[in-house]
Amino acid sequence: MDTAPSGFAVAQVACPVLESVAVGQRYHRLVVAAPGLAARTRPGQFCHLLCRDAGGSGPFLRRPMSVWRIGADGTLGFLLHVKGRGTAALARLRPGDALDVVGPLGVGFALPPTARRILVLARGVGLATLAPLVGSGPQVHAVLSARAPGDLMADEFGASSYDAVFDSDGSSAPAAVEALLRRRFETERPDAVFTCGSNRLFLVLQRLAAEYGIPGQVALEQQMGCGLGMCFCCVRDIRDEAGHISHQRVCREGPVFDLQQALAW
Amino acid sequence: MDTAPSGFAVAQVACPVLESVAVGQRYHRLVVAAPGLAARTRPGQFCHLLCRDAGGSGPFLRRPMSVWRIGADGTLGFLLHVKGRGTAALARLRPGDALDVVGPLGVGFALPPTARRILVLARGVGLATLAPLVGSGPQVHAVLSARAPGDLMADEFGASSYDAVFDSDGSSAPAAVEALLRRRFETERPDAVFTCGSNRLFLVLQRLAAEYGIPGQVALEQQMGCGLGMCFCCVRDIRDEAGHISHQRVCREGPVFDLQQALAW
Amino acid sequence: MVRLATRIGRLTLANPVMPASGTFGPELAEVMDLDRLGALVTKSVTPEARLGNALPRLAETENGLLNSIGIPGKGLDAFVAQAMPEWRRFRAPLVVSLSAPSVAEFAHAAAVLAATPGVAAIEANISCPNLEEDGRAFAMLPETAAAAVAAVRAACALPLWVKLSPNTADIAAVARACEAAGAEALVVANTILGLAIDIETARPKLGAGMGGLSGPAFKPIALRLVWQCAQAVGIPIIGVGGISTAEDAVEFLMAGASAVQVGTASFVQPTAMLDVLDGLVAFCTRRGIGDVAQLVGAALPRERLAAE
Amino acid sequence: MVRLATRIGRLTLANPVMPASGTFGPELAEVMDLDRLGALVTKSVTPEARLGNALPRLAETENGLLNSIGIPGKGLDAFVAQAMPEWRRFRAPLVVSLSAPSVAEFAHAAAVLAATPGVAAIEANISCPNLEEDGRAFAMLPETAAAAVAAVRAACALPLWVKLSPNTADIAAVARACEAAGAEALVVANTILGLAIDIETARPKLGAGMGGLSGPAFKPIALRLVWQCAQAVGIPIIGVGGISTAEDAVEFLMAGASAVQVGTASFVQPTAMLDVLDGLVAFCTRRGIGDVAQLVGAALPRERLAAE
Ligand SMILES: Cc1cc2nc3c(=O)[nH]c(=O)nc-3n(C[C@H](O)[C@H](O)[C@H](O)COP(=O)(O)OP(=O)(O)OC[C@H]3O[C@@H](n4cnc5c(N)ncnc54)[C@H](O)[C@@H]3O)c2cc1C
Ligand SMILES: Cc1cc2nc3c(=O)[nH]c(=O)nc-3n(C[C@H](O)[C@H](O)[C@H](O)COP(=O)(O)OP(=O)(O)OC[C@H]3O[C@@H](n4cnc5c(N)ncnc54)[C@H](O)[C@@H]3O)c2cc1C
Ligand SMILES: Cc1cc2nc3c(=O)[nH]c(=O)nc-3n(C[C@H](O)[C@H](O)[C@H](O)COP(=O)(O)O)c2cc1C
Ligand SMILES: Cc1cc2nc3c(=O)[nH]c(=O)nc-3n(C[C@H](O)[C@H](O)[C@H](O)COP(=O)(O)O)c2cc1C
Ligand code: FES
Ligand code: FES
Repeated sequence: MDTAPSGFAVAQVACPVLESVAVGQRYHRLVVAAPGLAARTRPGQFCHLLCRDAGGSGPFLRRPMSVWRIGADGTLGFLLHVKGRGTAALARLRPGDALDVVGPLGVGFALPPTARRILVLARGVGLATLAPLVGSGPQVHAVLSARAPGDLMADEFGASSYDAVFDSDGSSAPAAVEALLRRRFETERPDAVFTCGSNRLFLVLQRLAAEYGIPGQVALEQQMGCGLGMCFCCVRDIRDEAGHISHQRVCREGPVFDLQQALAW
Repeated sequence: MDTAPSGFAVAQVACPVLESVAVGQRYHRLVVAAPGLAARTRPGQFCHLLCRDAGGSGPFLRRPMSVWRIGADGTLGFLLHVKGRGTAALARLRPGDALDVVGPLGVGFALPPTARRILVLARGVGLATLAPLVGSGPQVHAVLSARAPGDLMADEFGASSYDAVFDSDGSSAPAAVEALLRRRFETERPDAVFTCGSNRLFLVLQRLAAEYGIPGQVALEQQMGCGLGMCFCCVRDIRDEAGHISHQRVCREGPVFDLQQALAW
Repeated sequence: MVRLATRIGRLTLANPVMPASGTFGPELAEVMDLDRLGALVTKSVTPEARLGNALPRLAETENGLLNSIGIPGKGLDAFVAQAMPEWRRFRAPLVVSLSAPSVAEFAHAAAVLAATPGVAAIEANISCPNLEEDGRAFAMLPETAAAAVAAVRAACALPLWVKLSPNTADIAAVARACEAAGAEALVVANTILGLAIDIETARPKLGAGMGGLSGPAFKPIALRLVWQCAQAVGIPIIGVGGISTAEDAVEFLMAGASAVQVGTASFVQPTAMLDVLDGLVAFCTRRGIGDVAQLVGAALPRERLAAE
Repeated sequence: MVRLATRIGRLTLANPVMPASGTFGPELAEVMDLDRLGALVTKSVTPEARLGNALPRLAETENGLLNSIGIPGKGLDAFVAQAMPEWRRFRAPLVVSLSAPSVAEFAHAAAVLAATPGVAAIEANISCPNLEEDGRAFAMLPETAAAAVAAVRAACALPLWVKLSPNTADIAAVARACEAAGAEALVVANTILGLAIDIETARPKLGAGMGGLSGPAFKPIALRLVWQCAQAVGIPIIGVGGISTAEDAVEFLMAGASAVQVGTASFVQPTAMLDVLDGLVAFCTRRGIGDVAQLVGAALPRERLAAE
């Protein structure tokens, strides 16, 4: 456990697993004890996880995972979509096993200091990245998009005020979400908007936020090697204020970028 | 479990581990359920074991291991010196885990049909290879050599009649063992002799058996790749009747060789 | 039903899965049905009897294996007299891997094999040291590779496969030279040179010092070599290097191999070749692929495919 | 007390452990104390700004990593103006890895670095494509390697290390050519070309197609290259390829390397370099070795040692 202050901003810590539970059909919840890390982690940051089960099996590289819960009790939570070899190894961890965590990493969300009301638009497990905004100060309204009601994970998100949209009934189609967002922007205009998890929804939100003049941010994903800014594997196209497009590292300049500066992926 | 007859002399079988117990400081006992294999295995044969613990960790290649127990109840036993990465992985197996076994392999002991009394000379875990001779027909007298009394494993060997010699009191020195063997050859001359586990004791026995005209065999060890005779990694120098020395495969022509034909290693 | 028959030059194999030379023998018939294989490939045969290299001959690395066996064997005449009768028990075409220390000996040995009933093809293992060139492997340079291949070609009319080495700067050039010299197929590739040291004794782990790396660790390199050769020549390629699952085999087919050989994997899973074959059928079935040949070269750059 | 100081040509390093180019940056100072390293090695700098290769740029293999990053960067002038001030914060000697598409550009860039305060040595990364030679890497042939090295040597007086490529037929010949052309040390080796294919899409897993293999899977090959170079040249060798533990580093030292670089391992264990360093001290202590230099070349064939 990382109780000793190391003097370094980023630590590699073997964290005892406290909870490891399947969520629905495709997701998994991991909670570990990591007091030092938890104290330093800000919403939107991520950790780089060594995906080795108790027997040491797992892929070669680490996997980036947003911090989904930053517990006041010194715990860190991750919510994962069990997708490939790495996340499958994570899902095999059991309470008492150790999870090797490097973090906290990247640049988290920046709430405008005056923001009293924010809107978050999350697709699927993208809500894990946005969840720490709940309780960070402003009042949060969420629009949660999922394949079907069984995949929603509204409890995992934790906001009391949300709209849910689904592929199964067509309500998650970009046009439908646009209509929904317009209604909210007209009636309860947020001071800032945040999104994660869907390129299509990002594009809708980017356009509407520009139209309404609402500042916003998006959390991007990209395959990572080092997670520390050294390998240039994780770049995305980002447009600066002058309109110049350059590669920015998701692990270092991101994962959170200005909503208008990020490009579709 | 390999209950179905495959039609092939050698099978690869995932065998449930029944027993996995440390023996003293450096040894380990593994018993697995393998009815088909057990029925086909002869004393002196070996199996090629995939050394992966329950989490899948272990070295790349299999490891050869003599069959130490051939249970009438369809079990196979292995007795191992926990030495390196492979044997350490085997020692981590727990009852209920599966052990992937390829066998039975190699040429086992050939007892002269008229043998009524045999002598076996074993050093250390070499007794595992010789143990199935106990109960194979003739009366067995053993000379067991070990570092110290705590390493002897006389129970694991199972013969009621034995002499024990130790490094700790000097009784295992070649000259002392030679004297002991001479006494037995004079008083209770065996019809055949067998040895495994020590080059020095092999040389003593080879010389004495030649002198007394007693036939014998030695079980050799050598690093293995395939265990099946295909890779020529496991060769040892063997002299044929005509005195011509050639490489023979321990996995195929052996592991048991004629005592006089084998060369020191 | 998935069509598995595979053409390698003049030979049609029942399926594209076969053993890699030196990792296979008739002994495997004790574990599985060898008649299910697309071909059988012998351990390399040399003109003269050889003892092989100093022991130890194998060392494990991370997910790989170093070997310096050194082609021990009783020599060509003993092979023809003693081993061939045993090989003739099996149904699949027999490919004899041939290795020799000089161009002339390659030619002579090829002529002997041409006169031996039951040999379906020669696989010229030109990764061995060329004693006329300071012990460098024939396969290291296009010229020396071509010389060995041309000699075998001239000496016999059997289907001729040539096994290339990764220990070269430009595999495509070697591949083209072999094609031009008469190779009907390329086997890509032999092991790549590696080393492991026992730090307690400060000696190489292999008796011979360096050895050839094979197994999963080697796979990305072998796959790249196949991909480069497939873009360089028109003759079929047989992919080999680290294949232990059907997925591995599909990668090699997609990289341009028409068939695959399985080597080291058989040491760990004796039935690996059948697992690969069964898995290949399952993959094609799942993906609605009716003929395994459809996979061949599927991942090659489009330009190449368009040009064909 | 174990003596760790290591001479590499004109430079004396506090210890023999440093990062491998392209797998390291000042960012690592957030995780560990960079002043404990024997040297710092920058990502390769190119004369011109470059975007780098198509994504994805990494693919995992069995115990290895394929990369096709493509040396993205802002170019030499920006490096001198923006990156150098940041590097000067650290105590260990700074080795700037330099890559260029032609001999002339190698020379020009070397002259610029010679005029830049704070550069302790140049590591010429000659594994990059030579645009004057059809895109083949300089390091593929002795002649082209020597031309690049000689140009850098003539253009600047800085200590000059040269990083070799495994993608050559005869590393010893390349090593000798570089030594003759003025290299003061050889860094052995860069990644070896590999490929991985996504069998669901039938496309290479890397955006650029092929990539360089690094990590534990590559270790036996890199170790062999070091061993071959150590027997070919008299200048010091810096071993790199798959080192992730102190035991790995000891193998490289025993194979003839005077120092080691750690690359991919830092992705998995950010403090890998310090773990290697601490482990090296522990190994020497346990074995009663007072100077890490005693390990260097300990496993080389005796003839070689006797001749020295
Ligand atoms: C900053 C950041 C935060 C993330 N947070 C979460 C989260 O909270 N919950 C969650 O479920 N997932 C999250 N992801 C995605 C998660 O990293 C991938 O799903 C995971 O790496 C897949 O690994 P795998 O081995 O299971 O899958 P595989 O598909 O086998 O992975 C193969 C390779 O692709 C990479 N990869 C695959 N999908 C992604 C992806 N979406 N993003 C980046 N790399 C990918 C893997 O890292 C690996 O290198 C996040 C990604 C980033 C970059
Ligand atoms: C036919 C045969 C029967 C055997 N029966 C037994 C037995 O009943 N009980 C027992 O404890 N041991 C037995 N051994 C020895 C056993 O195979 C080795 O101790 C074991 O392979 C060590 O593996 P490791 O990974 O633990 O050790 P490591 O030392 O890490 O192994 C490194 C390499 O050396 C090989 N190796 C190391 N020691 C030996 C050895 N003595 N013989 C052959 N290869 C070796 C390993 O297989 C491996 O390839 C037998 C060996 C043979 C050939
Ligand atoms: C133990 C061993 C012996 C080998 N002997 C030969 C040989 O005699 N002739 C040959 O052409 N290749 C030989 N090879 C190379 C293999 O045929 C094959 O090219 C290589 O091992 C890569 O395939 P793999 O990774 O599937 O093993 C040998 C390989 C091993 C591991
Ligand atoms: C992501 C990545 C980027 C690299 N970039 C460079 C580079 O810019 N210049 C260079 O000389 N080598 C580069 N290399 C090669 C490494 O420096 C090193 O030679 C190689 O990775 C083998 O060492 P390793 O197995 O310890 O990683 C790179 C390697 C990786 C994995
Ligand atoms: S993951 Fe290495 S730079 Fe971002
Ligand atoms: S272990 Fe392969 S021939 Fe004996």
